[in-house]
Amino acid sequence: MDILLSNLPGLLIAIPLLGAFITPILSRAGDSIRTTWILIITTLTSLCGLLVASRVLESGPLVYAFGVDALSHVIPPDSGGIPIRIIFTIDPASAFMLIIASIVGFCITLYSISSMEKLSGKDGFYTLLLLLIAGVYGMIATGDLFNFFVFLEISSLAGAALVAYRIDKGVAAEAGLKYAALSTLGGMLFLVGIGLLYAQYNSLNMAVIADRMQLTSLDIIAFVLFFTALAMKCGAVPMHFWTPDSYAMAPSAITAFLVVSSQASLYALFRVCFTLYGGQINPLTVGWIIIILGVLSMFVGVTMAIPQKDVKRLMAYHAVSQTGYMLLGVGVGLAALSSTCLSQSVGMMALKGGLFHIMNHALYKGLLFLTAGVIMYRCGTRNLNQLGGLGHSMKWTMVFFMIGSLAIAGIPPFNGFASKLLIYESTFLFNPILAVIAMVVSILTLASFVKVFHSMFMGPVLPEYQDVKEAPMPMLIAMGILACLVVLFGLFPQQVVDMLVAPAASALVDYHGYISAVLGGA
Amino acid sequence: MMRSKAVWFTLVVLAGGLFFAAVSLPFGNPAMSDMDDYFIVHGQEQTGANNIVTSIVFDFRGFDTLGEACVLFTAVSGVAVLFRHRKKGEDYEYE
Amino acid sequence: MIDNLPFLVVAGTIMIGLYAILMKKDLIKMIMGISLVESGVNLFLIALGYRWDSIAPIFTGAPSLAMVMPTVQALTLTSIVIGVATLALLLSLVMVIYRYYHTTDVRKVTKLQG
Amino acid sequence: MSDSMSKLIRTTADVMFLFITVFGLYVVLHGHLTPGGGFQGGAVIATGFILLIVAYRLDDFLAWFKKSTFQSCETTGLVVFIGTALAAIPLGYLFFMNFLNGAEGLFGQAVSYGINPGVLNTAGTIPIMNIAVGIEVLGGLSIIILYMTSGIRSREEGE
Repeated sequence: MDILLSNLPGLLIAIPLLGAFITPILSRAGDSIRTTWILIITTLTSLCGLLVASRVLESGPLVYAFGVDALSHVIPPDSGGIPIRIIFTIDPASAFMLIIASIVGFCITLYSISSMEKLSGKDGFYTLLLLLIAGVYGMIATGDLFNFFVFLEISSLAGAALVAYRIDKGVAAEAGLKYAALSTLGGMLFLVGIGLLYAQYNSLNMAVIADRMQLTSLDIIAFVLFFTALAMKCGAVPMHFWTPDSYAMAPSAITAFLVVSSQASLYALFRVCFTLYGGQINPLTVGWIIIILGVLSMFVGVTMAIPQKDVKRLMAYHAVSQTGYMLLGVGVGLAALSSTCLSQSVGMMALKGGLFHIMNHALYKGLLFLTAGVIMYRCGTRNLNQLGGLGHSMKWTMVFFMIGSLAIAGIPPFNGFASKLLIYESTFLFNPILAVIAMVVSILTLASFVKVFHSMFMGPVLPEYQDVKEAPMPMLIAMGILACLVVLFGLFPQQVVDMLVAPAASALVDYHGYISAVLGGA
Repeated sequence: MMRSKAVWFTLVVLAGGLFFAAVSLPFGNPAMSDMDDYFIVHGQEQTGANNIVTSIVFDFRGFDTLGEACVLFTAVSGVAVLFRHRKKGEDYEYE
Repeated sequence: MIDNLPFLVVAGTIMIGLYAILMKKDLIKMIMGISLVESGVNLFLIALGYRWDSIAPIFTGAPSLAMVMPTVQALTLTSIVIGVATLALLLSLVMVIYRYYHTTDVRKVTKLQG
Repeated sequence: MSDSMSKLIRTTADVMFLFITVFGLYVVLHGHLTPGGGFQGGAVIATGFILLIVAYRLDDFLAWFKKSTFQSCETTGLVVFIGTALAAIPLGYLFFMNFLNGAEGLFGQAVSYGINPGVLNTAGTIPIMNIAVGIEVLGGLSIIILYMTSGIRSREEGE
């Protein structure tokens, strides 16, 4: 048993990949066998993710090299202290993201078991879903730049194929094409950045490069390339035109996980800014660039969301604006940590707010997209003008939608409030105008979700939705898990911040610890 | 008109960055090469392969190749999903 | 300047590819642009690992022991296969779009707006 | 395609297909000695299949090789690849460890360092992974071409 425990990071990626490889063969043997196989693989993967995260949170960063004969030989004794193999460095920040990916991954697979029953091409769908989950796990856990590029490509291709899954008379294919083209372009820019760093420091491991970094002009070009590539992928404003299309046209379970996949790119952006270019870049300028991106994303996301008439497109624009909150939080954190007048605690509070908002957003946005999926599954349309009076027959979905929309608007008992409060407090101390903008955007979010809630659930029962039934059981369980977590994190935010978010924020800031974990220790 | 000015601006900025990188990178004598020399010296001994590139692809960085085989497998399943025979009425009429 | 000719060719290829992506109005031409950018980046990776008058790092009947840097070639191998896979997916997406829109002109393929 | 090419092209395609396959297998098998490996060899063999698809009508080709054979090719290649990688864990090593190198078993013969003519029975798990990836790329690329040609055909029927 301890063999499995010591090889957990390797199994973390091997299990979903093995599941994806065998799914086409099993699906020839019948639908029920495939469904049980998918459930087994997803539960094993999520369990593995949570186990790795809990071990990292107890005993510090976990370093795992692929292809060595023993755990202690991460750095070969005769290589003069340079790691030559691919190394997974899982520190509390990536453990935090692993928890998000495993929870949301488990819920959407459970949800898609029943939402895909009537559709064709299910074995392709589940193979791509498992590959997408493995890609996101790899992006989060890896400590090697080129390995991150490979997993970025896996999740982009799997995501693009799944966005175009329903084809919908070519419209979904158009959204998939936009997503695939943009992700490939981002991947290529990322690769040029890796080439520039490799030319100077002859290493692909983040810790070694961070250790040898002297910020020459080439490194600044490489930083700009990394920044644009990852900002493209996480749906921030200047390149956000793919987000509404892909989120609206993809099956709802996939949209919920695409949110997590773009948050993995956001995590990679913070990893590049905090660890790879740890003490080198000027935190004030980069902090302000991130803040401007965040404020733009917040504002453009909400203003574009108000006039939408397609439910999922409206929620997609809200996802863009919520990404703005995370960028604002971490940007203020980066800028405040370096400024001498403000105390360190303000910067750490902003960073904790930004990171905590990543988890909260993944949970309540996933919940909202799943409720929109239930409505699409039962009523066959996403157009707000045609929907109405669903509250009478779909009680549970209405409750879940209410929980999700109150959480996204930052209303106290739910988790959105906890992280937004952290961001408001620290941003107000740093620069009051930003805090005011953040609050205004939050109010607009509440306004647009009240409108959506009213037009979908309130009003008389429409004749064509007379016999609409409640969602099937697996969907309700999936949404139930997410809703419980949203409420739980809202009621006990302090414990969650101390246990999960604080170690993640301090691990992100402490790049010396990251470098010594890979080079010094292990 | 605004769009093409922004497009030209990004093109010019990227061109400047790339040409500056092309000029300042020393071609032919890389700045550091300790990891590669380790591969060349110890490649045969640790992996037993004469072709050092293959020993890197399948042993020293074998995990990348697993990821890459998955990329190809993703593309194949993606193409299979796009060209599948769909039942009638599966398409949602996007208005 | 003349020594860095490979890197200048790389910069030129990537710029031509980006020009094709940003300015061309036809989907197929955009995908050609993406493919050009990919081959430019692959050439860039290979050119990074070259050392003057060295041979490929293969010991079977090697004329000399001065060898080129092998890691970059492994990365380029992976990048080429990723390029093939992306190209296959993009082209099949364009085929599906052509089946329903009966055009590949970027200006007409815009049902998703606003 | 919908109509097959002239007799001349079809016969040359038949002859060339054999040589291409043998050359591809050579490139796959000697991956750890000479330039090449799983991906390059698999791509060469896939071009042999694509040559047949182009020369003959798609229905003739599908009569000889069904899509499911290529799909099982691809899946076995992938499962063998991740299987050899996972096999290192029960033996007490970490994921992806080359446990066959120098172990006198299959592909385990010791290698004389420096310049040597190259012995096929060396390099531990690398040849096994080479063959696995060769099969996988062979199946994968052929399936992509098959799906795309069948995609063109159904478009002609004005779906």
